Amino acid sequence: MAKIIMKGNEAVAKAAIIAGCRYFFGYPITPQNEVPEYLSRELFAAGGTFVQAESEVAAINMVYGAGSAGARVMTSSSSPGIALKQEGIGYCVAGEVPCVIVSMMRGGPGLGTIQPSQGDYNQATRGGANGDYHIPVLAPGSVQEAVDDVKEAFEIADCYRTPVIVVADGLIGQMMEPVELEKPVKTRNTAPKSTWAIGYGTREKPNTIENLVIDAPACEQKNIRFFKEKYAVIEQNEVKYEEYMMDDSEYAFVAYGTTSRIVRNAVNELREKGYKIGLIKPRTLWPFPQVPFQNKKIKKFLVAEMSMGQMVYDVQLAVGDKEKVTFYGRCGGIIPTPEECAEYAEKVMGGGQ
Amino acid sequence: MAKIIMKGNEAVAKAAIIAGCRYFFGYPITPQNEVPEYLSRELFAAGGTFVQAESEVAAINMVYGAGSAGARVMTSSSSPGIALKQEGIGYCVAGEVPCVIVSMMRGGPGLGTIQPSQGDYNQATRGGANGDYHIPVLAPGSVQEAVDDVKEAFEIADCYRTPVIVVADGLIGQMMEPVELEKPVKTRNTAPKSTWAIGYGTREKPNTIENLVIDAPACEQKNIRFFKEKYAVIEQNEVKYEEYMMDDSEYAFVAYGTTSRIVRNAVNELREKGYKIGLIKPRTLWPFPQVPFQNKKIKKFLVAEMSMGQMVYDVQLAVGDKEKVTFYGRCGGIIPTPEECAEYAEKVMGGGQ
Amino acid sequence: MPTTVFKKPNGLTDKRMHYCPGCGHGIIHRLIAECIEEINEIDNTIICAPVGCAVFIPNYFTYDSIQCAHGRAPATATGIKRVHSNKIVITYQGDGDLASIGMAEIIHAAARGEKITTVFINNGIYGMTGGQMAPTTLPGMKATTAQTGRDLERNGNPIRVCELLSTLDGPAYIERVAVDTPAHIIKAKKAIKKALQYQKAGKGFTMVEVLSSCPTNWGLSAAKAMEFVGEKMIPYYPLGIFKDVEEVE
Amino acid sequence: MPTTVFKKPNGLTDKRMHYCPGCGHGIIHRLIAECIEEINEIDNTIICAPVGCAVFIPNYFTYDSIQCAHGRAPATATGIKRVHSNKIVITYQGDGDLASIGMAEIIHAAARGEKITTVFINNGIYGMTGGQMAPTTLPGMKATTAQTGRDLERNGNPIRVCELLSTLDGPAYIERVAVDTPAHIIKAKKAIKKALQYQKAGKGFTMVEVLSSCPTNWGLSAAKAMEFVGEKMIPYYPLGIFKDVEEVE
Amino acid sequence: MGKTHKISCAGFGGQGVMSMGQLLTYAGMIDGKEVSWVPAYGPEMRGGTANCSVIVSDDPIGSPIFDKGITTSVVMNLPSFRKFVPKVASGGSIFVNSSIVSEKVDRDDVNVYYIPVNDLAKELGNGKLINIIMLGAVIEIDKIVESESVIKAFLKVFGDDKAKFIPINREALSKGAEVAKTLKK
Amino acid sequence: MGKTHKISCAGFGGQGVMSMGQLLTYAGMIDGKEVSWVPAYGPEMRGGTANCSVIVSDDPIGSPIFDKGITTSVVMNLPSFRKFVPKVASGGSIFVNSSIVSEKVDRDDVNVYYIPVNDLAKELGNGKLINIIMLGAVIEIDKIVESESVIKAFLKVFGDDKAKFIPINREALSKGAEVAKTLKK
Amino acid sequence: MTKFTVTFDENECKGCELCAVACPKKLIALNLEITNDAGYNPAGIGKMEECIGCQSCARMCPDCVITIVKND
Amino acid sequence: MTKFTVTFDENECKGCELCAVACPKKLIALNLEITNDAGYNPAGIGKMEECIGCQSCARMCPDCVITIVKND
Ligand SMILES: Cc1ncc(C[n+]2csc(CCOP(=O)(O)OP(=O)(O)O)c2C)c(N)n1
Ligand SMILES: Cc1ncc(C[n+]2csc(CCOP(=O)(O)OP(=O)(O)O)c2C)c(N)n1
Ligand code: SF4
Ligand code: SF4
Ligand code: SF4
Ligand code: SF4
Ligand code: SF4
Ligand code: SF4
Ligand SMILES: [Mg+2]
Ligand SMILES: [Mg+2]
Repeated sequence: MAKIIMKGNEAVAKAAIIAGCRYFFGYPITPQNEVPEYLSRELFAAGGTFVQAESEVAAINMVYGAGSAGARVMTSSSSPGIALKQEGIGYCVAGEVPCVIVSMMRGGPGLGTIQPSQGDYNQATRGGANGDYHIPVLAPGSVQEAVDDVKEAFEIADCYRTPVIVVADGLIGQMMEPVELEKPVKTRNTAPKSTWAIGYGTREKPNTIENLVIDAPACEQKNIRFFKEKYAVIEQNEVKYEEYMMDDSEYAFVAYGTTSRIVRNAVNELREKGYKIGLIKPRTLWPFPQVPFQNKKIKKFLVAEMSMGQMVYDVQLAVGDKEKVTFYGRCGGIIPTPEECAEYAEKVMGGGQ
Repeated sequence: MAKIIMKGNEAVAKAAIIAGCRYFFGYPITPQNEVPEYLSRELFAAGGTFVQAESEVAAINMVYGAGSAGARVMTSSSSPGIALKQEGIGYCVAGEVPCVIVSMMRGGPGLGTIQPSQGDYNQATRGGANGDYHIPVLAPGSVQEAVDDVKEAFEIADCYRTPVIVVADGLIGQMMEPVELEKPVKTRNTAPKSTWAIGYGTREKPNTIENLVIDAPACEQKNIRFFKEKYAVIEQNEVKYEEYMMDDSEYAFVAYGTTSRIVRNAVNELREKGYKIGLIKPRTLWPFPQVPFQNKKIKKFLVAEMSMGQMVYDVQLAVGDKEKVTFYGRCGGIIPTPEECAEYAEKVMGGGQ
Repeated sequence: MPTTVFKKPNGLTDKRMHYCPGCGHGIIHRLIAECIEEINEIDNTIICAPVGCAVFIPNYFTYDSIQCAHGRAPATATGIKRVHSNKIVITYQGDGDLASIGMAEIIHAAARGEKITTVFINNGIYGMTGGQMAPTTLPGMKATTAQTGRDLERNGNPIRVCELLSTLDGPAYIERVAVDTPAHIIKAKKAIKKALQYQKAGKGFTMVEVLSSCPTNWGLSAAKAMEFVGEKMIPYYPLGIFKDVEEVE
Repeated sequence: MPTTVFKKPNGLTDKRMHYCPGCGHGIIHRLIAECIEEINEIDNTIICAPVGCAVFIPNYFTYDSIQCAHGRAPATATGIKRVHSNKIVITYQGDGDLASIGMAEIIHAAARGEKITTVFINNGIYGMTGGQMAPTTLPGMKATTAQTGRDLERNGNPIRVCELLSTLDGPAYIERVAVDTPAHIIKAKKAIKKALQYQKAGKGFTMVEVLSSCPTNWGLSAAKAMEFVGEKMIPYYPLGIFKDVEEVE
Repeated sequence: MGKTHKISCAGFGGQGVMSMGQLLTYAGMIDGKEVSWVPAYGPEMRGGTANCSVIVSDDPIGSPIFDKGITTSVVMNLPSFRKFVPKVASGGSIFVNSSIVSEKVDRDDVNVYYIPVNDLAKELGNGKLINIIMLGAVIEIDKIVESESVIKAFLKVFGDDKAKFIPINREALSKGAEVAKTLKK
Repeated sequence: MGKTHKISCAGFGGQGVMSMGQLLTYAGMIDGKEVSWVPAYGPEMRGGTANCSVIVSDDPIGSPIFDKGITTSVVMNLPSFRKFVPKVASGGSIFVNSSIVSEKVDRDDVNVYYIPVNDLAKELGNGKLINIIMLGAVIEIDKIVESESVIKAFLKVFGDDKAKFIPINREALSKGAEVAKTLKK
Repeated sequence: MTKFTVTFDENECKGCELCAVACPKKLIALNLEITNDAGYNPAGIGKMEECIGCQSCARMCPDCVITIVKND
Repeated sequence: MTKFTVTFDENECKGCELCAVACPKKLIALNLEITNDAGYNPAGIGKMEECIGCQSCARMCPDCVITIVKND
């Protein structure tokens, strides 16, 4: 298939349609507006429905309904809008409702700025809804990866009956890049709708999407089931990361999303200067990759984020030795340059050339 | 002062009044209903105001207003209700609005159960609103500690101009215990209202509570200021924990809140059997205590939580060696017994007697 | 030949309802089941439970069902109906659920003309959580968060939901009924049936507000509670049709 | 002796407003400042900014101010007014802010009779975010999320906020005005002043809906946009007083 | 370690089981014991049953709740009887309101006391006193707190304006104690 | 490493600076280059100014944005002139719409081309073509992409139904190129 | 045979007495002799022969306890 | 001296022409000769002597550009 050039947000929207998503419920917020705008135009033509919800709260609860009804459904938003969705996301988790949530991060906290950021790593990976749960979080670093991840997200959502978050930043949403839309993704097993989705039950065996588990022992059992049968399996099967120039590296940048492409340039720059440095790029933030951090040759892991440092804790946990982990970040909508990242790395490596 | 016996929720409410809180905005949810119920009765008499907000979203935004106006103000809720407050909490953070948020955790995820839980550790300590921020989180383990913490929370909130979360579980909210209400707490410096609170500005120098920081560089600077001038100082000054029987211990339970009192009994039981085991009880969850985990004599840290394991990551980070950290948890509204905790510890300690 | 003239309708399960003795929820459940049976949609109905005493609805109906987040049933029903446009979709909501936390969702579902039917149980109190004030608690009526009785200055004014929603263009049918007497129950059933028939015909959003009782939190016997509905609630919340697209006035 | 008969009122700062050329927000800002000056409350007023184009309000008024979360200004103003009961508290909200995400908050502030004044800018569009459909976008009117024009079946019905809120008991004064012509602007100012005076007198919740323009997102020149207000918006959103507790009819 | 009483009081809503537990708790504190009181809460109360768990102990209280291992169980109605009798520790006591519960405890490792509190209350001319009479019996048998401490606790739990009811409550306590004495094993 | 063009196009809303950037991006891809396009977005656009950042590079693109270090700057109005001229890298090119910007660049480390595109467009009889004329000049001077690739890109950016406008756009491109030739240093 | 047979599912009755109040003939009362599993005294009908089959009792019953049969 | 003096803060004007449309005497037009800092052609008044002091222009101006003085 030929590549075309598309804006990240529109590519995300188009990818959803290609993945069979026919329902979108969302509320405007910069920098993701082109997702609802595109879908408001294209979904009806595709035989689906677009509803501009009255709020992010309503949007996620519409998603909860459509997902419960067995449809592929998506919502998207940005930082404060995602915060508003937290309760509803919790309901999707507890009701085991497959759905995809796109989070185009901007600078925070609060209303903050609309410029790109990675300050919502915790928001995506640690939740903010109540209770014990995890949500698969995919982190694309380019328009192409955003397209691939959205398509994959629907597969994961359906397979494990869970919400899936695709977390990018405003830059990826706003920029245009060449992209191939039709790249196939791995399909996964899914339970037939008749076994769970509403609208597919029978009088004898109605399907119900439940959220209340009033008896504590039953509630505990549900939690244990989620961790054993869902999260453990996802950790086993769905973890994704990339390595760049890591074969002989003694130092490793760790970065995801937009930061990873910037750092990649920094790696090139440093390699030219003779530094043995590479890049570990988590493509899933939960489950967080563990294997690349077991690399004993690495003297320091240099975490770079567009935040004050949030992924750094996951890296510390994965490495198991805090001393080996350093951090460089810009935040509040500032995008670091390859040059400043390289400069930082040189400082960390000292004479490590 | 004589002790009286009070229900946790009512004691929390009364403590707020003693601390000078005259404004409460909340929405009913089990198991914290006695907080608003008590205050709906008592606040008017104390010259203040109680508003039953139309929702948790409205409640936290009323808090944002009253706190911005320089008043001591509180809200309380439980798990899904706290999830709904996330955006508003982020606005309080970004606007630097002092306020106290009481979170009486119940079993999750989603609607879950109304029985007690500690499944909202991440929700409280990692946020769920957007952007880079921290919120001081106090974790009482008895009605007395709940009273003390609420009073202290107002001091911390005013001193650092930040929301403060007091996180307890439904059991502490519902139980009655002897409590001394008038125990004084440490007072702290606060900026005069004329310098920041709305209603106290002048035409020449109006006070504004801002949330938008549209320029990325300014937004970054704000983030850096928060981390340097607020969070670093709080980490320095406000961390709190207790140790029990730790002097000669080779093993340490780590538990907070209700679980800590249960584990305390388990420690007693195990000590009688000759085990050298003690208890580290974090009283602040952020900032998370680091010092007690530097104790090199400890062979294993046994984290016990009423959750699938959330604090365990903070303990791993503090200890710096995952191998030394083990976890035992009950969840979904189940409260572990001292016996089962002791049994678990014996297994971990093996012949460690 | 003996004929059964009244029995439990199909569409209700055999489970014992957890509602307190004499609580109106049970009556209204039965009415819904009767209407759905009569319009022949038992196997084609989805019911959205609220957070409130009726959260256990999935236990009591044989329809597919979902437990919605507090106040958000109209949004969730929207999601469902957009997928299953040929099914009957009902939201069942209490006054805390619909008129307090869920106010934006019900107004917007109504304004969109979402083709769902909302059965709105106005019992003037938060039943599930133990008797806190609802947006519909009457002036002077006691609640655990208005212990000396609702005071309009302190606690604000009650909201009349039918009156509010009928200013919108989206609704096709809005009526307020009560279940305090057998006669009113007959009318209530007619209203619910009409609303469901309108939904089936795709006419738009429909809502029936049902004045009901909460003996437990009102501190009254079941019978006295029904008297209270008749004597206090109906005068404040007048019964009748507030909107009917078929009725050209 | 020359007398200045018209100048920038006190209460506005010297900062250049970021609004697009010909945007109604600027006119309405000035009206508020004029009224506050005339009722002598320049040093006793707090203004609550929305999320929307008017989020920069703190830059433009000399009053104490706060940037509220999207739609929640009525709740935040409630918190403020309860603390500062003797101050004038204003919320300034767009149609996305007030009528979409903030619907529950405005209705409940109104029902509580919260003693605040809401200035509601109805420009039929989401200005700040680039022209998405608002709850008040007219049928047939284009928006980036209704690109072929608002279709009632697809996009639901517009909401008339004054009509909706005037069914409640809490409001003391509700009027709809416009700023498309000098004559309408004079009326708009009167309405805002009356609302503020009612607030000062503690009469209850007051709201003035102002039909305004968004030339940028309507894709019209400033002048054509004002024509659109007069020719399309006013017929759909009739001007007038919808509630006035002083007017015994 | 000292003695720890794990007391469960259960019955219908109006029977005063919650305040019975609170009186025990307060009296325990007055006696210098460690105490805690935990209600069952939430929808399980719907249908009108109520119960609370009280601990009165010489040692600091860890978990204030206990599912099994009850040392003193008060059951004021049939549903409570069925729910709690199996949860009493071997050697524990069960106090049954025999006025309305006609079933008998089918265990021989516990001490059971059948007290017809409704009838006794009628004798005292005040049907509301059933919980106080039962409390009298409980403390007579299980010696959890001093009877005088219960009297002192009374004003704390019910408020100072209820002082005039102290004599009748004292009488009710004694009545319960008397009946219990006749049943003592 | 190969050559990397960092292009900034800025002007008023209606001047077509965004699509100018998109044409460059598409043409770059057609030429087999790595490309990216990033708009400035948000309220900074209020007041009617617009700008975008384009990279056309031989190497994979890391950061698609650049604050300073512009190699090709197109400024179509005065506010853009003031904002972007200082951000151009030493040795870079600045293309000024001299029809409406009368100020001159006060730097001697850059190459400046004053193109009166509004006037040139009038000559072509279509005021809308100013961006295409400017683009013609830009690619003539800076050789970022092939002019034929811009023509191919045209249908991608504006849609197939705009095919009939290709000849006039081709003409506009040439016009820009011609004028640029006369200015070439 | 009576004109109508009104039967009560005694195990499901919660003794709320709404049926009793609703009966225009005042035929229904709680049976204080019986306590069902849930602990309630169930309702029952006294003089079946006086029943006019108006269904008021059944309509009021929140727990679908009452079945009415018409005997022709 | 004219009856009214209508002045425009040319630096603040955004050239929206609302004042021009509003003027009943059609006295106001943009001055295409000047481009202010923000890049706009500011409005100005032509025949000041014809101004009737109706303030329509000033009331319409969203940017408080216009000051009107009455000269008695
Ligand atoms: C977000 C959230 N807030 C609050 C609650 C607690 N809650 C459960 S039910 C309820 C109110 C129920 O009242 P109503 O809707 O009137 O229903 P009823 O029980 O009276 O039938 C509340 C506030 C919740 N579960 N979730
Ligand atoms: C929670 C949240 N959702 C969405 C947004 C994005 N947002 C900013 S302004 C706005 C709408 C503005 O429209 P309106 O209220 O009509 O004001 P206008 O700009 O038209 O004056 C939206 C949706 C946000 N900042 N926060
Ligand atoms: S609490 Fe009230 S509404 Fe809920 S079941 Fe009981 S009587 Fe019915
Ligand atoms: S976008 Fe619209 S509402 Fe916003 S400033 Fe511009 S014209 Fe005004
Ligand atoms: S059917 Fe009518 S008359 Fe017969 S028992 Fe029922 S209410 Fe009474
Ligand atoms: S109405 Fe039903 S539940 Fe109530 S007493 Fe009569 S039969 Fe029993
Ligand atoms: S005051 Fe009236 S007449 Fe004079 S310039 Fe302004 S609008 Fe025209
Ligand atoms: S209305 Fe004001 S801003 Fe617009 S052109 Fe006239 S003076 Fe300038
Ligand atoms: Mg209710
Ligand atoms: Mg608007």
